[in-house]
Amino acid sequence: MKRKSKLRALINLLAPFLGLILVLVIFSSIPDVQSRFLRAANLKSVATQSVIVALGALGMTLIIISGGIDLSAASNIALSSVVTAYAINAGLPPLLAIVLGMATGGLVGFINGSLITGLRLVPFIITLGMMGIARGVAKWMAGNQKIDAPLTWVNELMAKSPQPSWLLLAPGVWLMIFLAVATAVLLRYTVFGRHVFAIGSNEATARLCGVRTKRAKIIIYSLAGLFCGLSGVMEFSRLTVGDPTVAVGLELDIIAAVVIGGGSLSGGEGSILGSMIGVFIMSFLRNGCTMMGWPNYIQEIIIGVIIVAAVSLDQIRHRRSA
Amino acid sequence: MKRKSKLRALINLLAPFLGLILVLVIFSSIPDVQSRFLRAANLKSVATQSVIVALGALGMTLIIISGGIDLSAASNIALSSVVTAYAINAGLPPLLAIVLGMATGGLVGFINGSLITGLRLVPFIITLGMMGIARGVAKWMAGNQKIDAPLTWVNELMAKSPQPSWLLLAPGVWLMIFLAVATAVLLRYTVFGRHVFAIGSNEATARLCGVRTKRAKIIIYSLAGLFCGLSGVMEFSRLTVGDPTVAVGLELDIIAAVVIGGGSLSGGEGSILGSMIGVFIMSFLRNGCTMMGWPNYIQEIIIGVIIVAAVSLDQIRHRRSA
Amino acid sequence: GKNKATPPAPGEAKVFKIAVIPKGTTHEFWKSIHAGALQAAREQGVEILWKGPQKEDDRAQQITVVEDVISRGVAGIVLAPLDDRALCRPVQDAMREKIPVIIIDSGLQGKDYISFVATDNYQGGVLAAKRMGELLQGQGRIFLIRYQEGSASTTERERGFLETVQKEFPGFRLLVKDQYAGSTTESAYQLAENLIGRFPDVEGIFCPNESSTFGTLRALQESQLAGKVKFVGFDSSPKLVQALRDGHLHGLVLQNPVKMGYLGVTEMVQHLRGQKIPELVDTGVYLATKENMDTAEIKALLTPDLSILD
Amino acid sequence: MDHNPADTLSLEMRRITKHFGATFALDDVNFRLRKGEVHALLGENGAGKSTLVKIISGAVRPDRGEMHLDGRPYGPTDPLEGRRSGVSMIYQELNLAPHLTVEENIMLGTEVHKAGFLKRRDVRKKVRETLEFLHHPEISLDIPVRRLSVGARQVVEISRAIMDRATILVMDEPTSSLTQEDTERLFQVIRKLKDEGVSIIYISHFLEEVQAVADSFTVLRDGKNVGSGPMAEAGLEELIQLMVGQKMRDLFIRTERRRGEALLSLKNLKGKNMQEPLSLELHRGEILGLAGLIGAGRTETLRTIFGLDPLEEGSIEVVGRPGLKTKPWSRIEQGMGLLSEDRQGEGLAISRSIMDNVTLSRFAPYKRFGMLRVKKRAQAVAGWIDSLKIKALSPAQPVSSLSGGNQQKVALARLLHQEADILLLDEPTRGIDVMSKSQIYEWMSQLAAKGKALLFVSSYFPELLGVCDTIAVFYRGELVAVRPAREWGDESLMAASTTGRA
Ligand SMILES: Nc1ncnc2c1ncn2[C@@H]1O[C@H](COP(=O)(O)OP(=O)(O)OP(=O)(O)O)[C@@H](O)[C@H]1O
Ligand SMILES: Nc1ncnc2c1ncn2[C@@H]1O[C@H](COP(=O)(O)OP(=O)(O)OP(=O)(O)O)[C@@H](O)[C@H]1O
Ligand SMILES: [Mg+2]
Ligand SMILES: [Mg+2]
Repeated sequence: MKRKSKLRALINLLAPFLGLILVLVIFSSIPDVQSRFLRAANLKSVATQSVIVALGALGMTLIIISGGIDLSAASNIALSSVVTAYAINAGLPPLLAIVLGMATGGLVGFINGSLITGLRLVPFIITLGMMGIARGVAKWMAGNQKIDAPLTWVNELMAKSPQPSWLLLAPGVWLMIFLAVATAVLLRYTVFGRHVFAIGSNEATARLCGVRTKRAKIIIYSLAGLFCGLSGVMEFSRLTVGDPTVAVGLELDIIAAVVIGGGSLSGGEGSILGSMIGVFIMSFLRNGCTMMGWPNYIQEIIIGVIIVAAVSLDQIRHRRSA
Repeated sequence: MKRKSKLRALINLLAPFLGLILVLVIFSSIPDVQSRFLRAANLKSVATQSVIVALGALGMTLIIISGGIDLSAASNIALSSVVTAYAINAGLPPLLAIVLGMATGGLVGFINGSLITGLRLVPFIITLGMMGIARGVAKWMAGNQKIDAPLTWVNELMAKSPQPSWLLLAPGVWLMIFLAVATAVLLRYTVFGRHVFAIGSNEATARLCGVRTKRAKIIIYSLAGLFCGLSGVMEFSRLTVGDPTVAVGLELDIIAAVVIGGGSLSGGEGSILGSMIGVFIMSFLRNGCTMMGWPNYIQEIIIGVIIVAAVSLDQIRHRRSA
Repeated sequence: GKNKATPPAPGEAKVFKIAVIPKGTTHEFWKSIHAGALQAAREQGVEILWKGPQKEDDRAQQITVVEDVISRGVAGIVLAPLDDRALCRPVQDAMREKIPVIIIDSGLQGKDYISFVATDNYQGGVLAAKRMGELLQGQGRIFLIRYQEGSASTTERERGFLETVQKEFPGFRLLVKDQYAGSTTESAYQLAENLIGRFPDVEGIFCPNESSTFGTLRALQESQLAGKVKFVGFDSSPKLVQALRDGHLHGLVLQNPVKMGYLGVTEMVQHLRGQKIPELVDTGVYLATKENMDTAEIKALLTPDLSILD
Repeated sequence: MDHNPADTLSLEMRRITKHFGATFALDDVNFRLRKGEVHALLGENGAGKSTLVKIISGAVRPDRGEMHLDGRPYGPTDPLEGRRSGVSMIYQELNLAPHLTVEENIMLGTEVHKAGFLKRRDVRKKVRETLEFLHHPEISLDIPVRRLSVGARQVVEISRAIMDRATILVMDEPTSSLTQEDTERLFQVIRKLKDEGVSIIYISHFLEEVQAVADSFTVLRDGKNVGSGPMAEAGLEELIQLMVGQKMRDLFIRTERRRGEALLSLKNLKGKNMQEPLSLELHRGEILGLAGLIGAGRTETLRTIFGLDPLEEGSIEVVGRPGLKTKPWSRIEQGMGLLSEDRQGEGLAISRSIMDNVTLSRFAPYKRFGMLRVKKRAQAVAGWIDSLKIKALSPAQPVSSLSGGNQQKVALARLLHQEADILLLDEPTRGIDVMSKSQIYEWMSQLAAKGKALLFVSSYFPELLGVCDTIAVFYRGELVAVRPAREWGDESLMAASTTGRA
């Protein structure tokens, strides 16, 4: 009896990871890449590659749980990376440049939130508009080019082999982990987090129960904007240039990660753990396919199939447990 | 009294066009392009440019009203255009090639619908998967290249100056108009149309009232797939080659057109007229901005701003009348 | 990665695996590079791993591909960098892992690679400008339709074109020089259509790559202006060759992608076998016109033999 | 006014006006609430009761008029302000976040926290105590509210309101899904709160309830205050006269009918959510009532019959009409129809028009060559609006803009329009005013006389006793007794449904 329940506890613990495990198992069992796929060096590089989408997904999770959507996330990342590069290029101290980059992201998010609550338009429209605006401003600032900024310690944030080597992972990865935990705590253990769920589940109810829905939404979008800003900083750190055309279409990857991780576009559902798993499912899929050297079209097909499979698996489990 | 009510009737009639009128007025009043913007030749070319998105938007309107979403629309267009080119290249009669292209689109839609109802997964995930799969298959079929097909009458479908010149507009434009009217009638004056709205408004209610929701959804996605297929044929007609990389990201334009036109992503709301207006708002915006010779980044910013403005305007009107 | 520490001695039976990383995989240009690389691989008895970023022209994803290829372990990397700066670090990483890198097509800052095999893109733009000057006798209203923001090789071509026009042909009036066609044929088509609607009296157009050239060509054909407007494009595809023959295109600046791919791999193998290789190879730019298109040299560039890929 | 001048006013509303488009929901209404009283707000469906109380809570802002709370001017701009000022409210359309758990819903907006971090331990204890106090300890704190039955949801909503420690507690039809037993409990709570000095506004269409619990009343008719006074002095007749402007007729009108052959036969039926298998027969010309407490399993039985829940064992036979599948569409083809107890969640597509909702389950009369005859449909629906006295501007009005009772009437109209032979009615009179109720009973009776079969679930025993031919009692998921209605009485029904012994 006891052993059985322990086993069940283990299964329950692993359950959300099912899709991810599926992907890992597939690639670890292909003889061709087996030996290299699960190596520390590869895991490190997948982790680093995931930081940008993961940071975006943290904010997007908040937004999607609250019943919204942010199409401007990718443009915001590009804009923030350009601002950071611009600032460093202008000779500002790197730390200030980072702050400016994040602030830009936060500002875009704040504007999103204010317009959504102020004009009472659906988030889809506002952030669609902002998607063009932020991208346009980024290109403008950068003069339609990329900005080559001198190398500083900012570029070390996403170095696969971090400088003090005891760090093991790039500082950006640690930051991502820290922020993921912090956001998860925010969502689960604070009043604000609970309000985010309530707004997404039934906004009218939240309002009638005295939740300040407008304020909460502005905070949600601003927070998400800050995350995008940080993601932009990381993008700059990785690219070493400020590129206004970077991350085109990345908003879909970010949203997909959240949805794969159980977020519902109609609000009220989602989790940080899930979204992070979603991010890593996609990263490992791409990584594995590249390692296999499969042509891109095969890769696209396989990723499509596995996304559906992974989420189906998760769904079946959910239905079982319900 | 009477005159007043006539005026009001006129206003009511024009009301849905407010956003579009705003865009037209803006560009027609800029001295620089004024004279050319509203010319027949320009209107013709805007109409032709809009066909591809418009056809996609017809199907997307059905899907969005029913509470779904189709991220695979653009990939489906690319795949269908490749299939058409492939068939013509293989020496099949053009008509058969068109049928094959449309059938491909319909098949993709059918698979979408069947998986959504069969696996009971959210449309976002299924069509996200299908987005990759269809794109991958298109590239595969085309061998990672454009397929050069010999010129046939299919390429006349999207000719800006159509062959029997009394046609005035390209046959594709007429087809678009005809299908838009047909779909609007389908939505408004048939039982199926009422079911689409009911499913989107409250699926549980629809089921309770004897609507065969699964079957209806499969039909909806298949129809939308057929529209994408036709859109792919038009894309081929326009480009004269089958290009597997065409229309990347177009799904967002299509969805945006529907949402700008009043479609609600949570289902139950939307109209064909609205979606078509959404399509033309975007086309005229792009057309006008290019004519002005503004740099692209300014265009992006302005388009973003006007999308928000146009929809706000519409929203205010709605709130007034409510 | 300690396994590939020293290059094996020449003549050793070991089969190298060499990664060739293009900027994208779905254009004729990259297929030609692929064909050249494959040709070289056959001749040299090595294997190649052909892998581009999943999204065409996405530099962040190209970095990812380089990193993944390093993780996988290969003997060498032949890379067409999407960015002369952003790809520096992954290339450094590769060199640190003792994986040599050869850069093809577009430049890379720094000196962390062993050789650079490319077209002089600026020169390509110059060639186009000169052709335009010749076609219009240095007088007239022209468009420069740009490709995409931030694309280095096309920016160079645009710069070459622009500077030559300004320096040598003061009689030209540039009606448009800041409009970007975007990455797809369709977007180029729409842009060109709208521009022609605005300036129907245009006399000459230059486009800096295949997709923008083809999109613009379609717009010209649709507006019944093909052949009337002097049109110079860049790179080749069957439809463009046809247009050249029909007189719809008046010049096509060509690179030699097959050679680029071929040399990239050949040099890599030579390096791995311990031979010395040149640091810089210019594969040349050529101008194809209706008149010279049937000469053997130009014909081979216009319609490269890709049968090896099948 | 003839009230005791010594009583202090808790809330005073003066000349309140509110209109929605062309509808005047409230027209120059005055309303006074004294401290520590239970004040009943009465009126027909659509009279403006909910609108009035929503103005008090801050959910709706009046066009005109002023309010004083404890003598101070009061004009909440949002519900938060109302709640902060001590006004707490149970909304008619249950006001819960479906994804949140019971505990989270109850504490929503008043979370106890330290520096923003939730402090859950003490809170959980208090929440559990409140549920126990309402005699519903079985409701788990940790399941999402969407998994609860409608009755249980109402209990959750009541818990939230009484935990609030408000000075004014507004209850908009709190008992519409409650059983007599639970209603009694609620009255105990109300009396206790009253003793603590809380003023309570109580809206209900159950006039006996109102007479039992309220101290005074106000009647609204068509958005106007048509009378107020102490409850003790008002008779039932008088209240109804005020509400509808005419004399009350008999509540239960029975039409002569004869029980015919069996039409629906359930053998050892057990659905996915049901606990015990059951067998039952429903005859032509019969109204079969199902009585029981919250969660007794009546709703699940209906859902299983109709194919909304999967059938696990046993059989469902519609005599003479074999069905293709156990799916709702197939049941409808067999001549069955269901009215859901959850009108917002399942019964109605509330964003669609009245017209769409009414005709959704039967389009046949309006089809010609595959096209809908729009005019004919609108006319037909206008007819239904008239005969059910639905307060609406036009058939094209969205259902979401109707008052709760009128929404329920739309749901009912849909089922009547469907012309089903077997009607499965789950709490069909929820939120419907007295006059309309009697009209509905009359219809049910007529339908039965025409040879249709009705399965009537209700938690309101008088209507079961007044309308049904046979009554079956459920107790904890089990069918415990089926007897002709005349063999049941109020007490025996209550005893059977609370103890399971009959
Ligand atoms: N949001 C709205 N939009 C339009 N009309 C509305 C809206 N809310 C209420 N109404 C109208 O106002 C009137 C009063 O509605 P209210 O909900 O106050 O009635 P009620 O007395 O509570 O009725 P019931 O007993 O049915 O609950 C109704 O005619 C209703 O249609
Ligand atoms: N979807 C559901 N998931 C889980 N439990 C449910 C669900 N629906 C109802 N229940 C539970 O099943 C039990 C039976 O509920 P049911 O709705 O059949 O009772 P009922 O007799 O109709 O009472 P009432 O509707 O008045 O609450 C209840 O305890 C309820 O909480
Ligand atoms: Mg009400
Ligand atoms: Mg029930």
